[in-house]
Amino acid sequence: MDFGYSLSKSSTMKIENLENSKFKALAKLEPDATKCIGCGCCTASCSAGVFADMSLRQILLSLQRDCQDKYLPMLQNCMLCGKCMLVCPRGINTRHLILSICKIYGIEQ
Amino acid sequence: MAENIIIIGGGPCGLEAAKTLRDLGYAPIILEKKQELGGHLRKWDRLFPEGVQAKQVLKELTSGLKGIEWHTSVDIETIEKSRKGYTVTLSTGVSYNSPALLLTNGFKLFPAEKKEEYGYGIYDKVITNADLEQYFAKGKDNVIKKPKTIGFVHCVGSRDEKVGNRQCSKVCCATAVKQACEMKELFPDATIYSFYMDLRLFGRNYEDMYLTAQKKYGIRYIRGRVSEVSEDIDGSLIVKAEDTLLCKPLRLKIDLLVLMTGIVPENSSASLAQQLNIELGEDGFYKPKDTILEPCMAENNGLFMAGACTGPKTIPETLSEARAAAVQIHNYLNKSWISGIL
Amino acid sequence: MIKEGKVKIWSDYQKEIPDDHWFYVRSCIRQNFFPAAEVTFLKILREELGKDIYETPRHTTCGGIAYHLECIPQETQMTIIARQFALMTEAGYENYTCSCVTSFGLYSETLETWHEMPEVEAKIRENLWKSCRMEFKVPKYLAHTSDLFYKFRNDISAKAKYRLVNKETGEPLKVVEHIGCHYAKMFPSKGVGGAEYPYVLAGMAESWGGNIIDYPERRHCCGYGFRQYHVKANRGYSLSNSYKKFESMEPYHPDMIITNCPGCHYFMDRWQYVIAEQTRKTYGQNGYGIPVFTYEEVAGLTLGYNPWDLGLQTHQVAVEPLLDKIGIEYNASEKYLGTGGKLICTPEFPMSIKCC
Amino acid sequence: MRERFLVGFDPFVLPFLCGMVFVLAYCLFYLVRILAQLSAEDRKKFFKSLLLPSNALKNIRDMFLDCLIHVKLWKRNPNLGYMHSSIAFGWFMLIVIGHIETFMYVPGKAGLFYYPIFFRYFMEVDNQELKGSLLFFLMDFFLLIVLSGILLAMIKRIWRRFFGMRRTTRLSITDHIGLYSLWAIFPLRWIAEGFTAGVAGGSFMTIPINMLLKNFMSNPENFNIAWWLYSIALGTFMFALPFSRYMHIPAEILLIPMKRAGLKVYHPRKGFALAQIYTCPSCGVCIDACPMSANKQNCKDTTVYLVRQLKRNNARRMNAMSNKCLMCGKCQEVCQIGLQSYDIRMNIRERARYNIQLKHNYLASYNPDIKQAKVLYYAGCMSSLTPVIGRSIKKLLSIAKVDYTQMDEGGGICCGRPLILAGKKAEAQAMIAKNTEIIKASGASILLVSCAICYRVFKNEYKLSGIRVMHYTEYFNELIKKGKLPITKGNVRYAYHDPCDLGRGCGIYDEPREALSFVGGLAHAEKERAMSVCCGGSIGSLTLNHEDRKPIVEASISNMLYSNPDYIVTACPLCQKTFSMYSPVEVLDFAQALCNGLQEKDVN
Repeated sequence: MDFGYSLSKSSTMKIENLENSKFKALAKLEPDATKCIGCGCCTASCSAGVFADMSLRQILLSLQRDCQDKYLPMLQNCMLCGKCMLVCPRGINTRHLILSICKIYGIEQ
Repeated sequence: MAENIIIIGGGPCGLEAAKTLRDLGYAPIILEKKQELGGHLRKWDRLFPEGVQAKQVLKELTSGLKGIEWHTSVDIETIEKSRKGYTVTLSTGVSYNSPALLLTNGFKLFPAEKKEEYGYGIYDKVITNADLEQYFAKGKDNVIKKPKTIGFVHCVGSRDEKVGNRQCSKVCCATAVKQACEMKELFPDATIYSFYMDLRLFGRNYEDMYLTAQKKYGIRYIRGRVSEVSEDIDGSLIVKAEDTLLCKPLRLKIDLLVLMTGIVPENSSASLAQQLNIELGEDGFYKPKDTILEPCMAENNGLFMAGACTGPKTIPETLSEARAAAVQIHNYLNKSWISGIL
Repeated sequence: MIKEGKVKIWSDYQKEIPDDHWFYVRSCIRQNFFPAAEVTFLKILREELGKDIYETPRHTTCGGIAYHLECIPQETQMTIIARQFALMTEAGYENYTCSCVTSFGLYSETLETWHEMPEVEAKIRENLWKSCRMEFKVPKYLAHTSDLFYKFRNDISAKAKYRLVNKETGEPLKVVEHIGCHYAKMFPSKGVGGAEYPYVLAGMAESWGGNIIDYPERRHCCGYGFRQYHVKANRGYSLSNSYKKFESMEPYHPDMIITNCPGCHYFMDRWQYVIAEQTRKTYGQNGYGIPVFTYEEVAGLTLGYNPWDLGLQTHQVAVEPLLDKIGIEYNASEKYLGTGGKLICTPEFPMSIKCC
Repeated sequence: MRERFLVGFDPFVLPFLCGMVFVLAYCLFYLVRILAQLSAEDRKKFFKSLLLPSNALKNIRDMFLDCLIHVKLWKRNPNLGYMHSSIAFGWFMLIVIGHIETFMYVPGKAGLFYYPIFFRYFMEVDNQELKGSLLFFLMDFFLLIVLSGILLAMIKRIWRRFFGMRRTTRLSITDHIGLYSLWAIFPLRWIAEGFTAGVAGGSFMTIPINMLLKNFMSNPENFNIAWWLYSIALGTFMFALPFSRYMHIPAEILLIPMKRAGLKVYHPRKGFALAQIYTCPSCGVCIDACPMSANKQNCKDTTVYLVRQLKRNNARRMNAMSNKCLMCGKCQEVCQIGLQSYDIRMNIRERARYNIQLKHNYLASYNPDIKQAKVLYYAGCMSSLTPVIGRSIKKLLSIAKVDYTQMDEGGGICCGRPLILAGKKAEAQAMIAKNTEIIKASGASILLVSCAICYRVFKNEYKLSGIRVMHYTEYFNELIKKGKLPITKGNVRYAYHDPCDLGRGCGIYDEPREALSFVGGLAHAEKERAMSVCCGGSIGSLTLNHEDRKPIVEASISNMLYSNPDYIVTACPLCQKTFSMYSPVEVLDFAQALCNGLQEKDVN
């Protein structure tokens, strides 16, 4: 029966039995993956960010919460210029982090 | 004969001040409400940032008390101010005179059950930072049994007007980082989440602790305050918060929740303040004569205060303040004798 | 779950509820959808407990729905409330009780506003005088009608014919209590048991023999949310919230839901049908839903009133399996008979959820 | 001279013979394999180059100078040079003279591999002649030379500094076998020839041994255990050779003409690259040269070890080692055989697999509005983090009254080099195409670039015909020389750091120095120009983390401080930023240094 409305999908991230193996593999490949303090410098200075959405901070966080599907496509905008690496206060090797994410994770078509 | 100086409170601050005063040639008298000296330090296992054993610090503080008189399980009835100083009368009828009075009555941990939505005292698997320290010290607990997922909630009773404390308790972030690392050491397979609003790790080497927590122990920091906790059918806890950095609400199922209770004024502060006519800040802590220049001195002559009774402090800060207060008492008495007030 | 912890909180949140002499106002939703609940309330108070409770046909809506839909400003809504108070004052009462949780929230909000800002109260008095030539006294006590039943829960229990237990096994029934958001979430001190672990319905259920289940989404809103339901574009959201609650309580296999709020009662009952239509999912046993009751209906049942006199035939979710479980006698053929013993009509039954 | 035995054979030659046959077969197999792995085009190119007479002469000269004399090593350190050439050339001469002798006296046996080698066993002297004794003398002389080389080789194992080396390669097991058997060959030969010197003749080395032996035994020439041992040592060496560093001996002969043919590496371990891998003598010069070696644990990731892993085809280590490299090009610069480690590593990187592909869909819609001007300035991504560079450049340009405009004001498209360095050549092409389009549309005749990283890619990968790509060091040097910039020489001393991409990458060493000499004195760094040390910040390294880089940066800074400069000057924003983190003296950008030399009145 069509009521003209229906159940909406919950926006809540449910963190139960989180699929962690990929993130663990990432942290093994690039140990800096756990070092982010969420300051947002990478996003603010991003060369690609001038033209399109790109936030490494958000992507990294989404990987930790296993809700990356929406965020990963942003990664495709990266030019690997390395500015984020220079501005990161924690000295995260952002370029290798990005390349490692591209290796371990995939984008569902 | 050496002059008596009464110190109210036998925690680290009172003990350190007493020792300094004794070394300056006075006969300090410590009046402690509890059965034992040492204050909150007794409840703690290890101290940040290096993880020094609290026991050791306590031993250091409570040994070498020669020349110091102390009374525990004491109940103060009245304090009177006279021209010659202060007279403290206990409920037992005994009274002590002293030309100067030092308040080191410390703080109280925020009673976690007041933050009702977190269910401390209602849900089995919700404990506080103090409970966890007891577990570290004793090595066993009825609740902590191989938890797979552990949550730490920062700012419980701090920065929360709803529970009457707008202030930051200053030491809980560092404690939370320390405890999370210790838990990961004990339960290497556990995933540990820390819910914080801001991480306020202000001291030397504290940032290194945080980095180690992230890098070595893989503690996951979630920026967002836990809004409510409920119990699931299997007895585990359901925690709701927002990951404010992702702008998404989240629901986390965990086996153990540790509430980082903050620092609030000790119950006796209000009554002592009333008896001694000390002004209290909005936060309930004593207001010193001048927060920058005279943090250990009250407005009234001969009345001094040090340690966490004037606001949240770390142990080294407290000890420094204790020594400073002792020297100030010494200077005050010298000046008073010269000018003939006493 | 540590019971002592809850008991401690409950003891911290107790409010003073006068014994007698109440001025009573009805709920818009209940008058229309479950009128028998309010009738039962008055009947029990007057006949079973012998209390003095007064109502006047001159009272109106509190303006809550319009206010929460942002159709009328607060000043208008406060003036409507002031008129109700004026009616109470005219009738010579000081204790005010309302049947609706939305109203209760609004009365509390209004009284608190006036307390904090006396100039607003003065303005409202002026408004009321200008519009209706009426004057009022602020009620001495404000209570929700569920507070009253909470107060008299043991008196009702003493007279009860049935208890909330499974007649076969003797086990207490598993009861979900649902408190309207505006009962205590806005002013925790105004609700029995506070906002986090409200005791008002839990107390009744325990007193009448049931066992409260504490499920994770216990605190969650029923989903009504005024604008969420009344604006059709948002209605899916309203539904989703109820769904969230049902999903959360499902593993506990609750026998019944008791609510103290008209909206909650209505939506938790009706949405079970909509969810069943949309997802083929039902939450009760054998394809039934979980029956939803107001506390008056439950009180009436325990006192042995005829379920059809309590208006249980107007519920979407069938109540018969529960009545059978408790062992309450009823005549199935009388379900749809009107007051004159004449069949009004038999409703059309959905396929997705069993309705007897 | 005449033959001692009519059969002309003894079983002791077998170890040598087998080894020799094995080595020849192995080399032949790999020669064919390498040639087969080349693309048809490359193969054609190779053979064509081989047949060109001028090339042939050059090849022979190179083989002589590189393989036998080791000229490059002599330049590096005479002790090291002598050690290598004494063994290589000495041994070569022993073989050559052995063959001459065989041809002279027993031409019939010239076809046998072993005959020239064991000549002194199979022959006896019938009458004394001058010609013969000269050969005897030469043989012993070269044996002495070789033995001196072996002695030095032994010394090198314990006293590396004597050869100007701080670190040497850790040898593999087969390397050890090859090394010890090589060491054993010549002393054994000396002894063996000593046994037979009485009948077969000898000179100042072997005769004394023979005389010594005669004190103990009557007929030492019949005692052939020493010959057995000599043959076994040779055989062992031959068998170990293909699996050890000594493979470089035959491989270099192939590599020299291949390099001359101008082939390019297209696969990390096939074709041209394979020839290079085999030619690496594991000398370990690259270990000291590598800036990463500032941190001892990185030594194991230097080129020499990469080559070893390439031989073993250890994919995990190969990837890790190639990703760690700063790509500064120094190892290639110091390499004796010119191993193209940069290209090999790029090839490994290009082969990495990614699940997520970079797309850069936004490039199409980017159409900046750029003012027409003669000079188009491209600052690059990094420059926005070092605003002093842009500001100084703009100041200099306006003082020189240059008609210029900036291409990437407020953020532009990356030059593409970072993508290339990450092995994403195809993705970089999109950037290159877009930037080319923008540059061409601007109508500028000069593209001015202030970032060494960008400059290298603009220079090498872009096709900007009609537009001069100039690094700002070149451009400002030109302006100064034309008198367009009124600068004065101050009393300060600058130490100029050659950014890897600008120096080794594009060969620009003189222009920045010349320009700087107009504003101040130049202080030499310990190693500079082609030998300059990477700053450590290079985006060439994919995996080196911030903390791993610190010792590298500090070592590079101390290299710059060699003669106590007042400032370190660099011409790359990344070097500047990297040095600034840890440098005790102020680090200036090249343009900033020029601005410091501007005359007062022009500044205002």
